[in-house]
Amino acid sequence: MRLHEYEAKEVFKKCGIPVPEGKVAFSSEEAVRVAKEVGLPLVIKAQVFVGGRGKAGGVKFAKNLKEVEEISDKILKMDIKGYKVEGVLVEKRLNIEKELYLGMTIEGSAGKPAVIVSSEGGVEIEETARNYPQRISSIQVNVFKGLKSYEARFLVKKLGLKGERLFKVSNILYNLGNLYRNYDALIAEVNPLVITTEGEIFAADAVLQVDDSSLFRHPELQAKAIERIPDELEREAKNVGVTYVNLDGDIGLICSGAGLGMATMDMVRRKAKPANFLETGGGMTKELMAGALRVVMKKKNIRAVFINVYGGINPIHEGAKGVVEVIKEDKIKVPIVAKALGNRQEETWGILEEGGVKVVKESRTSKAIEELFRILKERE
Amino acid sequence: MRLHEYEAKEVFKKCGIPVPEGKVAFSSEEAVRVAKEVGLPLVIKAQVFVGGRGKAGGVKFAKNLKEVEEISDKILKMDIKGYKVEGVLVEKRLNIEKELYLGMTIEGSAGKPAVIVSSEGGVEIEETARNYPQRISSIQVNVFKGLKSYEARFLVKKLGLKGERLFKVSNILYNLGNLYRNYDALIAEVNPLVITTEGEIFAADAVLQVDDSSLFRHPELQAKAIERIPDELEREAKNVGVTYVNLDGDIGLICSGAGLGMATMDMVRRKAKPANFLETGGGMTKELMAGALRVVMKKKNIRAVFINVYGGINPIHEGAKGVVEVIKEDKIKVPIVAKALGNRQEETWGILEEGGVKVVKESRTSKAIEELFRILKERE
Amino acid sequence: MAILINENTKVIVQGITGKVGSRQTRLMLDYGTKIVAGVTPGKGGEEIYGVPVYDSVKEAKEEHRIDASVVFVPARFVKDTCFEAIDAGIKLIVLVTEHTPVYDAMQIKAYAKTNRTIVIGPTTPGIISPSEKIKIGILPGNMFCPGNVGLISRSGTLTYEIAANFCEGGIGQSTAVGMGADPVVCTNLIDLLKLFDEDGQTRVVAIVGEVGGTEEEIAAQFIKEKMSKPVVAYIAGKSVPPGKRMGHAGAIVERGRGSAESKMRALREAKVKVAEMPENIVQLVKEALREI
Amino acid sequence: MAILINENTKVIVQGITGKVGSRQTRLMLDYGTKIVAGVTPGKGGEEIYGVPVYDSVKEAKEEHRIDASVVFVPARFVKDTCFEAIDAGIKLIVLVTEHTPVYDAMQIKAYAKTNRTIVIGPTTPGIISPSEKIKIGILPGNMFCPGNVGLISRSGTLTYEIAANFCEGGIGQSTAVGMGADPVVCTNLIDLLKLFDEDGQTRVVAIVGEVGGTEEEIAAQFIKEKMSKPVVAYIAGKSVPPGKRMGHAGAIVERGRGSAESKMRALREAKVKVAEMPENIVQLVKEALREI
Repeated sequence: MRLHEYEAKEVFKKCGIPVPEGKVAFSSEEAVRVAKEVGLPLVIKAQVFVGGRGKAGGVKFAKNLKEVEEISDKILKMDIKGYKVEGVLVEKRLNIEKELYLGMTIEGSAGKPAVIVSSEGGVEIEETARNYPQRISSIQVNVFKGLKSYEARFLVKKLGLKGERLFKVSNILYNLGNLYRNYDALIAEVNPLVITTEGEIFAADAVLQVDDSSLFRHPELQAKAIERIPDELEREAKNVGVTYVNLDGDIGLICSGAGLGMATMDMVRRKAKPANFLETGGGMTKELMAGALRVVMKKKNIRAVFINVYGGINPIHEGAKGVVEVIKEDKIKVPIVAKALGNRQEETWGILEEGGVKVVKESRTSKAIEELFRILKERE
Repeated sequence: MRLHEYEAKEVFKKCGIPVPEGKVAFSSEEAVRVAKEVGLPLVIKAQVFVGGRGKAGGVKFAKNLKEVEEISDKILKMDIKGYKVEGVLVEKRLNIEKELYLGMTIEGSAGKPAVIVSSEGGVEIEETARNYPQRISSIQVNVFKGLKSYEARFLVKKLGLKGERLFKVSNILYNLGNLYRNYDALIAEVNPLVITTEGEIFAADAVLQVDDSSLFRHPELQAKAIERIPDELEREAKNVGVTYVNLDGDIGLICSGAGLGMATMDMVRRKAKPANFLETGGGMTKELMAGALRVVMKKKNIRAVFINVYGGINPIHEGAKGVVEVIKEDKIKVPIVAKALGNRQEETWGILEEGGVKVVKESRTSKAIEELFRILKERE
Repeated sequence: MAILINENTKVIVQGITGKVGSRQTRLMLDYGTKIVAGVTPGKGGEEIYGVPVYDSVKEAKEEHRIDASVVFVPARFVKDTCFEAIDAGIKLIVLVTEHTPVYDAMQIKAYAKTNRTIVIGPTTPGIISPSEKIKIGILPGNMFCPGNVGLISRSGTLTYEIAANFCEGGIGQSTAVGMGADPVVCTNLIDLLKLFDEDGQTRVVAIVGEVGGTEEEIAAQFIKEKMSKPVVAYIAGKSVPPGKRMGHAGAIVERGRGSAESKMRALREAKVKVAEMPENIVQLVKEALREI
Repeated sequence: MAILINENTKVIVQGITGKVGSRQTRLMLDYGTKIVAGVTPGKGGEEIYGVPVYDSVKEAKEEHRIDASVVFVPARFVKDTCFEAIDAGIKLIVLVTEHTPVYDAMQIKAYAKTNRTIVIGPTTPGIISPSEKIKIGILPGNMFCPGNVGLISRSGTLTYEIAANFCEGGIGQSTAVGMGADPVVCTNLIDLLKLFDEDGQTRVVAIVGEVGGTEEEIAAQFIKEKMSKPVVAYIAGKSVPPGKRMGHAGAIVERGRGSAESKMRALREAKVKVAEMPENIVQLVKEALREI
């Protein structure tokens, strides 16, 4: 679960990481009110769940209240890469002397949190890693003892900071380490950390992505998690209990298992575009499969649906009942091809065939996909 | 810092330890309001910072609203062992089937938290330890990994619990372990943990003592810490910056160092009763010593004051200035005897003697105390 | 011989009385797995398909020799469940539970390492060795057959499909292991490659990878420098758009890492033949076996 | 020889630029302590009384041999400061800071044990060995004198008084150690007794205990069973009422434990002579020395 910048900054502030004075606004009038409170000049930043908002015109400076109103009105009406802007963060503009990068992420292979710092603030860390790897320093953190303050200082010193600044910035990094652990973060990032010409230090931007699996430990976030999904179909699928990713094609997919789902997607992609990725998880029921098919069919242009499921942990005969029920009730006309193997496969085949599904009794997914395209061609 | 039962129960509840329905009340009218909300029958419990409230009549059952009013009125006016009752906790009365004890404390010598459980609920654990040591089980906890849930189950199983109860009670104990760590507790105790005849489980009493040194991590408690000290002089001393313990004698004591202070107290005790224990700590200033002497002199019956300080980390010559200032300004007439050794002792002696303090230039405290009693005798 | 397990491996089921735990216990028993005990706190004294249930691993251990544990408890209990098994001295843990918090997985991984315990997962379908008639986890037994290919997969059902393809092509498995599909898994690809490289029964190793993380890239380096047996691979997720999480918590191409292309490139540089479609891996294994 | 320290011990001061840190550095230097460096984050490059200041222990260690550290940082930084020293491989830490959270002290104690580091304190006045001309901590040098009594104390100023009484009575100290007065101290009484029992210079050990905890009771058992040298003791706090905390966080008689009577009884049962007043301990040591 990714938090909005303004939400992340609330958390950062609570955890001892200074952020610029400012507030979120959801209308241009509200933005002007905030501006009066905070004082000019200001920066107005789109709150949107996609990167590259700066280049897309989602971050602007405002020198007077008129500009605040105009700019926030404009940004609030924007769509950035297909994502709706959900608010604007109206913040005191900083006089930048120096920009740094502080971040924490998971070093998956080592299975430890990693702290990364760089003297290149304001650009993506991946870009710095490509262009100036020597400007990056990083260490791994002990999962029981957490980031130690001297480790934070060790890293910050490598950024060339001395004296008071060394002390303050390492303190911020240390607090980021505690925040990372206490909030079950996957990514926590301050980019840039700004040192102003007045010598003050602020997290000018804040990224906080919380582990979805940990939300039971964070009830205040859990409540927001579903409404937070920007895509309507993805949100609906979440309620059904399946994982759905909206893609730009027209072949609907329903698979049990993410690996199988991706492999299926890859194979379909050789001849056509998948409309979605959909993974049922291990809790298949009649209702779940019915819901899954309905979500897939919500897209207008679906030409066919391919179902690829295994009866290992899942009762696929139950799932089959859900599929045929939806075909009947919703009067689905597009061809549905299924490959269903494992426990009770014969029973499953019977149900599906009776309901009008073309069943491919074969263990190779590629063969089933060939059959799907053969049928589609026939229909043309 | 010890929390009131009702405060501790709020914490326990938040941490997943069920407590009986109820609320604190500070007047009998409020108690009646709570009673109407919670429903009869009820138990009414004095909120007071001293043990043995039950025997002193501070815990009573109420069957109807009239009893609620009368009993809470009576309890609210009580003094228990010299401590004012600060409120009453009005709680649903439980139908007790079984009482257990769950507690955590510090095993100082091992330097680890210890979990203690006993099948004897409702009596002090020290008493059980004396009378039925075999009914107590305990383990020490890893300070980095905390109490593990299987360790909690291991202990609870020793209480003879099975099935659902084993599961529920060990869950409560596990939550107590987390609470203990998250709140920097020194003692966290559920005594008794009640299993009702209906099969429900509640922490019928709750003790939570938080490490004073950790309060910077618990700002919500820190705010309450000073007002929490029941003795007025002790509270005042805390504001001065010294540790003061009110005793029942008439010889005032001011010592630098707790060990020295206790030894001094022990030696005075052979002939007279100390009025207090007072320890300056390591941050002596003129103001601090002035404040310390004023706190000591606040008791009406003070016959003499003995000052016993060392100039190691403390600037005793500065302290001396504070002492003579107070003698002059407050026109103190009782004899003051001082033993002051260490850095700048001669300077200190000069200041004290000039101000009318009898200085004993001797390294044995006992000799200085003899001198004090000689002077007192002379005066009689 | 298989890796990690063999016909004498004695297994306990942690979370045996749950819906999944009890059903999978039945399937494991049917396959031949020697399940000696189950653990569910509060259910000590019950029996599940003839398997005695205990309140704690310690109590089970007093009555039985235990070599391995399989974990089916809900995600929030996973950490403590694994710690219990580790503290009781169990040296192999198969952690099937999905949605374990990543921080908990990291702590399990660290604690297991300190105690020289192997934890497979989280989110693993398990381990199976057809020739030893043992499976630990949820892998469906009828899709696997005995042989000399070591199969390592980050997926569940895709593993079944590939195993079935293998069997149809006359290729059996020495052991098949699901690594789990989370951002942090307790046993890395490279650890399993080492085990297969030392295993007498295994002649070729097949890797079924997917987008996300850097396991395959790190393994490629190892294969190039240290591995003596031939390795073939398939990587799922070539068509995954960046930033989209594909069902598996670990299956996400983000921050410039973990794309299928990067993995395939690294493996090919290590002279690993990489299949374009899952079924093609069967052909690659056949070729590798011929070339030995 | 002294215990723990000797004339060649090289010391760093963590928190050297603070008010107490710098003042005590001056006093230690004057006494003869070989302070090679100080550490204060952000003050690297400065000098305090000629002692170079570094931002980290690691940097100090690159330039100097370091045997011991003395810690004067504020309580909230104590845990990380000690971890830094431990991770840098320093084997003796004298932790002077008062009001360290007890949970932090427990973690320091555990971490020190894992890394075979000796931490004295928290809330210790320090260690002094007059014959070796070294003191680490805040003990005032002029109150101690060289000799063959090992002095272990839970107090600060009371130690000075007793040491001064010793010196006036012609009895010097091999080493004097303040254990610290918190509920959890990182080095126990028994650990120090063992060191003194093995020390060539020490002939008698004097314990200055106080109410609270069970250190003296546990030590009594050790003295009875294992200790070869004579031990004498004084216990402060006979007149402390139960439930009242006397300045030291650990000095509290509660829940039926830690009374002066219980300690004195345990020690006397172990044939330890216990003084009624601090100054009497001098006489007890003299008797013990005569009896050897």
